[in-house]
Amino acid sequence: MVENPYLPKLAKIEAIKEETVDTRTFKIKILDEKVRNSFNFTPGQFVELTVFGYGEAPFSITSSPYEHENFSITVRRMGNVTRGLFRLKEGDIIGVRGPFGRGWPIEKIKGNDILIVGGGIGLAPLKPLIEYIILQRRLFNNVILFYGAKTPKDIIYKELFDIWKQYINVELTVDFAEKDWGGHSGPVTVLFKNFKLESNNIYSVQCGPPIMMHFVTRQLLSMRMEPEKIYFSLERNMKCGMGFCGKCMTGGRYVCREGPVFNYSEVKNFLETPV
Amino acid sequence: MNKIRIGIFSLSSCEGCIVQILNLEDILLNLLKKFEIESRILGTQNRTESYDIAFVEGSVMSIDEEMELKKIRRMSKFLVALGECACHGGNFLVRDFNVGEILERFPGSETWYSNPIDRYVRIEYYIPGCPIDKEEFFTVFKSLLLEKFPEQISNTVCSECILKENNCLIDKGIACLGSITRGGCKAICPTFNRECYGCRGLSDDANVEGLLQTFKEKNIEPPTHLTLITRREGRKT
Amino acid sequence: MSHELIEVKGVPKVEGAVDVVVKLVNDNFKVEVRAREGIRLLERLLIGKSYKEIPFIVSRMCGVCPIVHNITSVQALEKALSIEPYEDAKSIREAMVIGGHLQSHLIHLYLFTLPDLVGKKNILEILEGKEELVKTVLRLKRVANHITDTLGGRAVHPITPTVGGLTRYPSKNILETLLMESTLFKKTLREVLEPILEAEIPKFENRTQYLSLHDSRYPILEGKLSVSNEIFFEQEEYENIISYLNEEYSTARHYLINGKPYMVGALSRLNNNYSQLCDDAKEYSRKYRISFPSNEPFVNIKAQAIEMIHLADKIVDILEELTSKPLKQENIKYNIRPGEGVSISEAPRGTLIHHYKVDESGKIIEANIITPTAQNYKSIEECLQNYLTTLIGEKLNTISKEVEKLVRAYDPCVSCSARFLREH
Amino acid sequence: MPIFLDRIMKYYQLIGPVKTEKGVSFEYVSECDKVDLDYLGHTVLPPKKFFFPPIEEMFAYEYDETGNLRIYDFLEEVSKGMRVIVGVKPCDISSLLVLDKVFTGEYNDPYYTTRRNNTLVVGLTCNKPKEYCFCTYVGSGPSIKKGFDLLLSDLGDMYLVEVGSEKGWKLTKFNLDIFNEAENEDIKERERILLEVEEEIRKKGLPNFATIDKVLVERFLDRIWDDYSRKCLACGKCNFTCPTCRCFTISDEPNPDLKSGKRFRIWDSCHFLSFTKVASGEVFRKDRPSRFKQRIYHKFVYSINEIGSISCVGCGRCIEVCPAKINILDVLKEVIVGGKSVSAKVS
Ligand SMILES: Cc1cc2nc3c(=O)[nH]c(=O)nc-3n(C[C@H](O)[C@H](O)[C@H](O)COP(=O)(O)OP(=O)(O)OC[C@H]3O[C@@H](n4cnc5c(N)ncnc54)[C@H](O)[C@@H]3O)c2cc1C
Ligand code: SF4
Ligand code: SF4
Ligand code: SF4
Repeated sequence: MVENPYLPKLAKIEAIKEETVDTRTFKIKILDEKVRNSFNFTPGQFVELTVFGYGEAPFSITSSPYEHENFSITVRRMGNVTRGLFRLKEGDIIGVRGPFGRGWPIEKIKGNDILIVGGGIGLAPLKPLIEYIILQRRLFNNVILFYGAKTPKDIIYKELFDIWKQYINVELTVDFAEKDWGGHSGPVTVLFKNFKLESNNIYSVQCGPPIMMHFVTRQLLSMRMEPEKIYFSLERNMKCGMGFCGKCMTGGRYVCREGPVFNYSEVKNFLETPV
Repeated sequence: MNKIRIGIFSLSSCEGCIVQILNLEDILLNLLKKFEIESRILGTQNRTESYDIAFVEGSVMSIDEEMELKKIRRMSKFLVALGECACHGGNFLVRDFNVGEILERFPGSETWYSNPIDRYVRIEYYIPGCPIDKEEFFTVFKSLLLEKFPEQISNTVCSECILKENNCLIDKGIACLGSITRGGCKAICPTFNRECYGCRGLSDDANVEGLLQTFKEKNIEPPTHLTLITRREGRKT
Repeated sequence: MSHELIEVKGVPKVEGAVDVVVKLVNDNFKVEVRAREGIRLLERLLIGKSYKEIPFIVSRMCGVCPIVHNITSVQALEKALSIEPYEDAKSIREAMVIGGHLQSHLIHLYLFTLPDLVGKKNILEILEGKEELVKTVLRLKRVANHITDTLGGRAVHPITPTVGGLTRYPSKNILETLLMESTLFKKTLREVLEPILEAEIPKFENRTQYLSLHDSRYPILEGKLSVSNEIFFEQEEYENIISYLNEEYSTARHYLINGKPYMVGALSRLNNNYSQLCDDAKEYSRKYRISFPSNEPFVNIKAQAIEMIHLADKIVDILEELTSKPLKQENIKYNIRPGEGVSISEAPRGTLIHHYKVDESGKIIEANIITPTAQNYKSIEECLQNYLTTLIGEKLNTISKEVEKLVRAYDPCVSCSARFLREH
Repeated sequence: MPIFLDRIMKYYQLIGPVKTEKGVSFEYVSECDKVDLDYLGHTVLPPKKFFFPPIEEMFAYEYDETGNLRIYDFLEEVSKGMRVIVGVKPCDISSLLVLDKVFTGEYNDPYYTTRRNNTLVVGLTCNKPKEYCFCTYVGSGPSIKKGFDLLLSDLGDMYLVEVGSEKGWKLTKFNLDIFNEAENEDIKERERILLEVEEEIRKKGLPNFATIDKVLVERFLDRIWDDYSRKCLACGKCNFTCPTCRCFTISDEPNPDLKSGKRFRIWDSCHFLSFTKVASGEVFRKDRPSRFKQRIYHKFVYSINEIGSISCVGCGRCIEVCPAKINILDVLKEVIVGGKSVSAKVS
């Protein structure tokens, strides 16, 4: 019988870490050793995660591509699947399909300056890229991370920023600052105030709410960044992850299979405006 | 593990929706055994202080019922509106009266209103239909046990009608409302050659103007209750 | 001087919300049966509506017996338009109604009443030890529902009955399947009747008047009216015989004949039509020594069981007849014209009256619906008053239980009855 | 023909057009004389429902006592038994060829492909078009060159049978006693009938679809779309009746024991508001024109990139079933005629 790509591979929740009130990181281990060993991904790719009885939803892989035994996802509680996932404990069984999609264009961006822009949970698919860059630091030039969250409490991966800061530039901002917040406040675009394009050899990668990506892209274009160097990861409703169900189709392209990472020159000719 | 506690309550209604639950003959016994189900009709009420899931059928037509409903809400983790009476204050057919006129003609009558239950309390889920579809009820029921809320059905009756390979009644000059009505009933009325009269309420993006236009082009007189449905759901036309 | 003795709030295991209050007024019991369901203004709603919408609306009066409401209104409207559908359509409707009666009786007898009869609180307690019985009852109920489902489109609030005939006729295949199922029903029914027919019921007589249809066949959808087989009158004359009365304490209207309470329901039907029963039904009533006419209100329960035997027989006959020849799948053509029509039928809980006046455009200008339970209220009250005198000396708790039982024996359907607006 | 069908039924499950109370629809048949090969035009639902059913169980899961989870794949059921579907018109065969391309490629959809592999297609050329047929314009009828195992043509007193595959050949080889070698005249007769049908369809005078994608791209922001979507009831019938539409949604249903359950896939429609809704509540095609356009652009523009051709097979079903009687041909004509860059070539 043919291999059925719709069947989730069983996996175990190895560890759960609380990031914020409504966001947790789940460390996942695929049970079957053969499957586990063949599970390779590019940063920016995602898995379809099944919580049995609740359904299936796409989540970006957030662990470093160098981690082999396990992989991780960071999940914000939204609806059924995520609520079901939050009810699970370490050791419980879930299902995994994937990895799916096209990740960040690592080969292309090597040797260049890189501007990484993340918003909210959108940092999740960027984390493996950042970790790759840090591990291969000499392959990249200047690297800047702009990250925005709603409030200081909503910042994910808090403990990692200090480590990251040793290797790359990191700037944080929050929409709604609280008293003891010393940093920037306002949408991510405020971080662009002190930012100048110094060369043409710069790529930008971003992931966040559609509205953030819209304004950041406008900003970058106005700074004359080349459209094919502006990358982002799109979020769409997706069920199968393989370009069959038709739900994620945007401008004739399947976000799940051909994306979720696109560059601006690809999408600017889409009939539907994707960001 | 404690048994999951289910309450089934009835306010002003025809009790058709509860009868639909009793009509789940094949699984009723299993449900009764597996869960602690309380309902007046089964004679099993007043044993618990709290419910994991409460289903409320019927609309609110008196202060007593309002108080009862609020009490049920306080005792329940999830509250589900069962049927059109509870979801929308009654099948529009049963609710069409001009309040002003009635008050004028019968001064002093205090019990003329018939309100959906979400006017008084928060509702976790709606099961529309007059009566409810028993299979839909069962699906929702199963999901709620997992604290999962199935997506509210957003397709139209038409899309279920075509799956039955029916011939469209509009082509025969009959004023069917399937195209603007929320599906989930498996298009049972058109399947039995009767126009859908919109008992499940308007669909997500119901194009009422468009349907009226179609009726006009085909010389079909729109049913009088169409305005009642749209008025009930606070839409124009 | 009056003071409240007992109040049963929300009698369990009946259809709809009803309270019973027993007061002591000058040393006499006074019983009030108070419907608590919201007034649903049904007749008022019908005015100005097209005749086509009426059957949909009236079936929403009651979720337990929607079919008979629906079809009675269709018949009344047909009379108003002076038409009569073809025999086959009428037979199919009758089969539907019988399916409805059977499921209603099954619910009443086994879900509501059986616990009383065997001293249990509810069906759950019966399950322990009698699971097979309950399973069989549910199987029977499924067949009864399947009959209405397939013929009517849906067991609750049927779809197909329409003025002039039916919107969709069943295929021969379907009728044959139903015939098979109902033959099985007829056989299986025998297995579950014993606990009801054998059960001990309180010995209590209450002489009253019994109203039902009366016909050469056992009446369901047609016939004259009979009061205890003494007074006979035509359907159209009902307003001259039956008078109404509003009570402050109830949302339902109350009715009288000759100024006195009367009873409707299975007991009345059997009292007035015993000889028209099928042989099997008669044999069962002989075997279990239940004789008619009877003046014992609790016998209503047994009457329903006996009636089920007859109805199960009848439905097999109808389906045999329908499958024995090609089916006429056609509706009567008609023109809309002004008119007035009364149709009276036997609903599971008793005599049901629908009366409409239609104008030249087919709009309703007058409507009157009298439901069985509304007619029974006064009888229930009178009966309770008498019953209570036999219970003097018992504990209050026991008395309330007995009150509940008697109310349930009448098989009241409160949501049907509570639909009039207080017109002061 | 009945003899042939009868023999097929000995070894295969037979699917064919059957007259029902409401018209003709493809159904499993148990008595071969129920098969109606004279049906006009097309059935309400296309044969895709036998390859991609409206609701399909994908797998079941169950926790055993020890807490281990087992998955039962319903694909195992699907792969059992061989079927023959008879009486498939060329437009519907073409649609299967479209779906073949959609459901294979980088990934394969096993539910669809298994059913395809298990099912022999016995086609039937079209002798008379129905009111809304326009296959000739999109090159999918009234006859077809591939995609069938056998292809029948009704010549009045007999059927001409064309063999299209090894499997089809086997089907005839074992039944040679009821076949005769076709004569040249028979073949000519078939050509004559087909030409007649083609001519009749050509009478519709539709524009050329060859460059329709370019025109559509240019007119994405046209007022036409607003006008039509005011009429469109967004009911989704066109999607469900279209032989090439295949969007679906997936949903899980637990059993009341909470230890087991099933996953289903269910047809979905790009006309529904919920189609593009994500958890944050955002809906990517909120306005009706954008949804109205999605179906048309997917069929006539995006599809070219996706599978190398448009994915409309000209059966006319969507026109016939639309309660608002929106005619996709009118829409396309209006786009072309109204277009500035392409001269309106109405042949
Ligand atoms: C490529 C991709 C990567 C993602 N990565 C992450 C991540 O790393 N962390 C995270 O928290 N969230 C991520 N999301 C969003 C996440 O998929 C949704 O939050 C999730 O689907 C919500 O599911 P639910 O069942 O809890 O919500 P519900 O609202 O109950 O969703 C119901 C169904 O709709 C579908 N659906 C709803 N929203 C979305 C959505 N936004 N995207 C796709 N399908 C949806 C799902 O299939 C789901 O079964 C990602 C989405 C995409 C497309
Ligand atoms: S929604 Fe309809 S069936 Fe349900 S209780 Fe109300 S009137 Fe009866
Ligand atoms: S009959 Fe009614 S529900 Fe069915 S397709 Fe036509 S309009 Fe829609
Ligand atoms: S077809 Fe229409 S009226 Fe009939 S049950 Fe469905 S929504 Fe209600």
